[in-house]
Amino acid sequence: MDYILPVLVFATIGAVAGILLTVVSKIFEVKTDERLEMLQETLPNINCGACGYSGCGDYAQAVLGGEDCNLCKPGGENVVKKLSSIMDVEEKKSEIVKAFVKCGGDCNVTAKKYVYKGIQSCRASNQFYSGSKVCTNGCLGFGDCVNVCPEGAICIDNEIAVINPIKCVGCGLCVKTCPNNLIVIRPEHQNVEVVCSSTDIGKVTRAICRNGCIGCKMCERKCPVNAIKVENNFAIIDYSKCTNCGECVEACKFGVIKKSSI
Amino acid sequence: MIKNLIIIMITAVLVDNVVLSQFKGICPFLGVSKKIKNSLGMGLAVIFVMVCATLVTYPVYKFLLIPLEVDYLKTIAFILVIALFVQIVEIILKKMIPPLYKALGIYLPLITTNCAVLGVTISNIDHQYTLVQSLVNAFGTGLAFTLALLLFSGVRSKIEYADIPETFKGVPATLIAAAIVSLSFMGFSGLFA
Amino acid sequence: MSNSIKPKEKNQPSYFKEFSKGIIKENPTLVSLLGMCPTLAITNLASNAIGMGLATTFVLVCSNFVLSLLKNAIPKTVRLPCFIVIIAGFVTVVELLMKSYIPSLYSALGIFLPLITVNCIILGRAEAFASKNKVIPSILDGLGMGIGFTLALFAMGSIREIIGSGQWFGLQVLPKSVDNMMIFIMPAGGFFVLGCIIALVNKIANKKPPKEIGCSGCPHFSSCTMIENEENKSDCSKTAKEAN
Amino acid sequence: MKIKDKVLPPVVLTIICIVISALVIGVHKLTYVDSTGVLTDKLKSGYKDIFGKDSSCIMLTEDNEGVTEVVTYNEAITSILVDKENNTCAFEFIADGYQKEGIHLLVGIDEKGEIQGISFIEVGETKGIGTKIQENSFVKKFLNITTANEADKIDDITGATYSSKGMKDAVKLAVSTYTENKEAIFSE
Repeated sequence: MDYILPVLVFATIGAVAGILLTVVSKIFEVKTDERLEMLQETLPNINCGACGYSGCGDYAQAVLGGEDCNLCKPGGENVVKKLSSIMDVEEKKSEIVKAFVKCGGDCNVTAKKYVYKGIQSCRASNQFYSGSKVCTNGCLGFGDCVNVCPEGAICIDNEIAVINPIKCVGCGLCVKTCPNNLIVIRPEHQNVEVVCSSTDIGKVTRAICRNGCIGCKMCERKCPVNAIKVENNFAIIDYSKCTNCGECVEACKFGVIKKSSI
Repeated sequence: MIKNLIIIMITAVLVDNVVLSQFKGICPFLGVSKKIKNSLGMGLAVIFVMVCATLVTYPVYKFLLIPLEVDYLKTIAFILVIALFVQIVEIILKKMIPPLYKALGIYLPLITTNCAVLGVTISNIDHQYTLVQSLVNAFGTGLAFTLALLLFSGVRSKIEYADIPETFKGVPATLIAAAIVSLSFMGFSGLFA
Repeated sequence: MSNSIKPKEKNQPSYFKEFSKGIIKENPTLVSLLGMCPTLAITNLASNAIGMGLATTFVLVCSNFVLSLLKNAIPKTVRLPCFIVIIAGFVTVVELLMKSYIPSLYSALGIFLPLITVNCIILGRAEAFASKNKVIPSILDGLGMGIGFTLALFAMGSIREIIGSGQWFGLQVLPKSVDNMMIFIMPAGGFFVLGCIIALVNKIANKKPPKEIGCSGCPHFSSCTMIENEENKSDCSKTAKEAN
Repeated sequence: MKIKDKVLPPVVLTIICIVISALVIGVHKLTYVDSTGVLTDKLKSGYKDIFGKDSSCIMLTEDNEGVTEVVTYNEAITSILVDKENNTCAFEFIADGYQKEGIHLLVGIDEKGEIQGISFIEVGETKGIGTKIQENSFVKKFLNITTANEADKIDDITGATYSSKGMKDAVKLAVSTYTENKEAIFSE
């Protein structure tokens, strides 16, 4: 029976390997709290940074260390519920936030300075006399935000970025990518917004874009809680005071202030 | 003796490049060579694993398989020993030097299923090399793998901006570039009579 | 297994779908780019290619079968060694059978027969599929993947043999006046043919590579502030594709 | 749970190793046919290709202590086929070309000591390149040479250096072994 010996030799190799592995993994075991893996699984892992940490991994560590569980904006309700159930901490309400674009200058209301044939990206076209549109701080329309959005909630339609409120999870990646900082993250229920951020004086804005805010201060006078003020030629709403009454929407003759439906 | 070792080294690195003419280790080669930093890390990890794998598999073959005349079981014994070795290194690295584990750790499981590592150990046996010669051959092959990987991450980062037809973007372009480089490596085949 | 295949939660999987996905939709060689080493090395002959494909299919089916049986018997610490020993066992069985019954194919495949153990397809399918599903879907998945692999190898093998040596399965196909291009038998030809076939598959499946622009070649490289989030930019566009 | 997860892994791994190695050794036992010292019909037909249809040959063996052993004078030679009547013999080689043990050939030497012909039993070299050594344009160069350095002067086929080198070494070895122990081969 000369083949019993090789089988025995192989059995010993297997045994030695098994014992070695278990012993080594016992000695060199890195103590990881298994809740960490569960936390990491529940988080959406798009590393958007909306929770203020550099990525989902770091946020999971922080939650393990006691951070509260409702900072993950993209995750929304169920992530908050799961996180707090894992950490068995009572669940805090997390307000839903959405992204809004503060520019209304699409291709039928504003003109182009030149035809841009370079690399199709907002940041690149912004280097050449700040974009191909006549309005220098309007939406450049090349879709950097579209590339970055993990949920695919933004699309470019007639050369302006439009955000689909249902798909948007409020992660804030588009805010960082927009070279003209036109996108703002705001709680969902405050849906009155000034759809322009042009710093040119009234006469110039009037000439280049029909949807532009000329800084006529009509809305400032009409607002019951004077939550709206014109600063460097365009109106800005202070959302801590704003009560969503919509007075300013009617006051604005050019329809620059809009109330978006939820 | 030394001349023989140098010949083995040069054949391993240039004449019979493990990736470009022996076709071993292509999967990690295509996967990792996107960035130079990754490919350097992967290359060093592969050299380390290849040399240590030879150190481990050679005695197993010589003192276990030959006396028992079970030469045909060498594949099982080798791959078991290599997988065991890589897993132990990974566990130790994770505990003792976490930063090094973060840089190289993710490649270690990838290396166990790397055809080049098992290929080296088996070709050492086929060429009936002594221990020293097989160590030199393993080191040379690791070097060849790293050379090919570095060469390729450079080529790949340039390919990204060339305007290639839509369907050829990504892996097809890399493969055709590999064809051209492999053509040039064939020039080395006349190095030794 | 360079890219991770997310396990799909399935209700009652239709068995035919398990089988057919391996052939076209998730063809291991042309779509998920696994098992490159044998694809390039063995395909200078169509008969070799089929031999290698069938050998791999046999090993794939058996190892998927055994692994799906033992999937919860193997503890986590010794998971990889057990998988690999089982696969290596089947490969050696194929090697021995081939050595005694088909010696010509055995000597033609040479060192790539034992290298089937480290073939990325087998361990990839074992890790991603067999260890998470029941026995019958695993077997069918193994069979589908194996046949997909064999078809891809056969296509590669025939193209390289016809162009390279003017023959197909040994029969003279191209007229003698057309002198054959030896380069296709050489390693360089292998890379080239595989590149063209994958490009063709991309064209047919017209899957768009994500629209990314590399930064370091761009004229505004110095002044552009996009560089620091270049890392997560590429990940996001990938996840965006998967999200919608 | 503590002891179980400490003991279970090595046990499972050992069982798997035992089962797999037993399976493989069993298959090996079934399929391994010990062809050393057996005059397979392939060798006979190879011999006939070289020396014509009617030649017959036996394998040179000697039995020490009851075990018939193949006489080869050099372990690179697999076996020697001898035809006592018309003093011809052939050396069987399994040479390493590009592939390990890729070339299985017979080198036939006639009564004058010149190489009568070479017949290939099995060639596993890369198709189209390595297999070129079988073309008679290459084999013709080897015919009726008697000494080793004549074989050395034959230049290799371009692109198939490994294969032609393997074959040339086999021929050189055959010629040199023949000249050394010619008498012993045809003696008993």
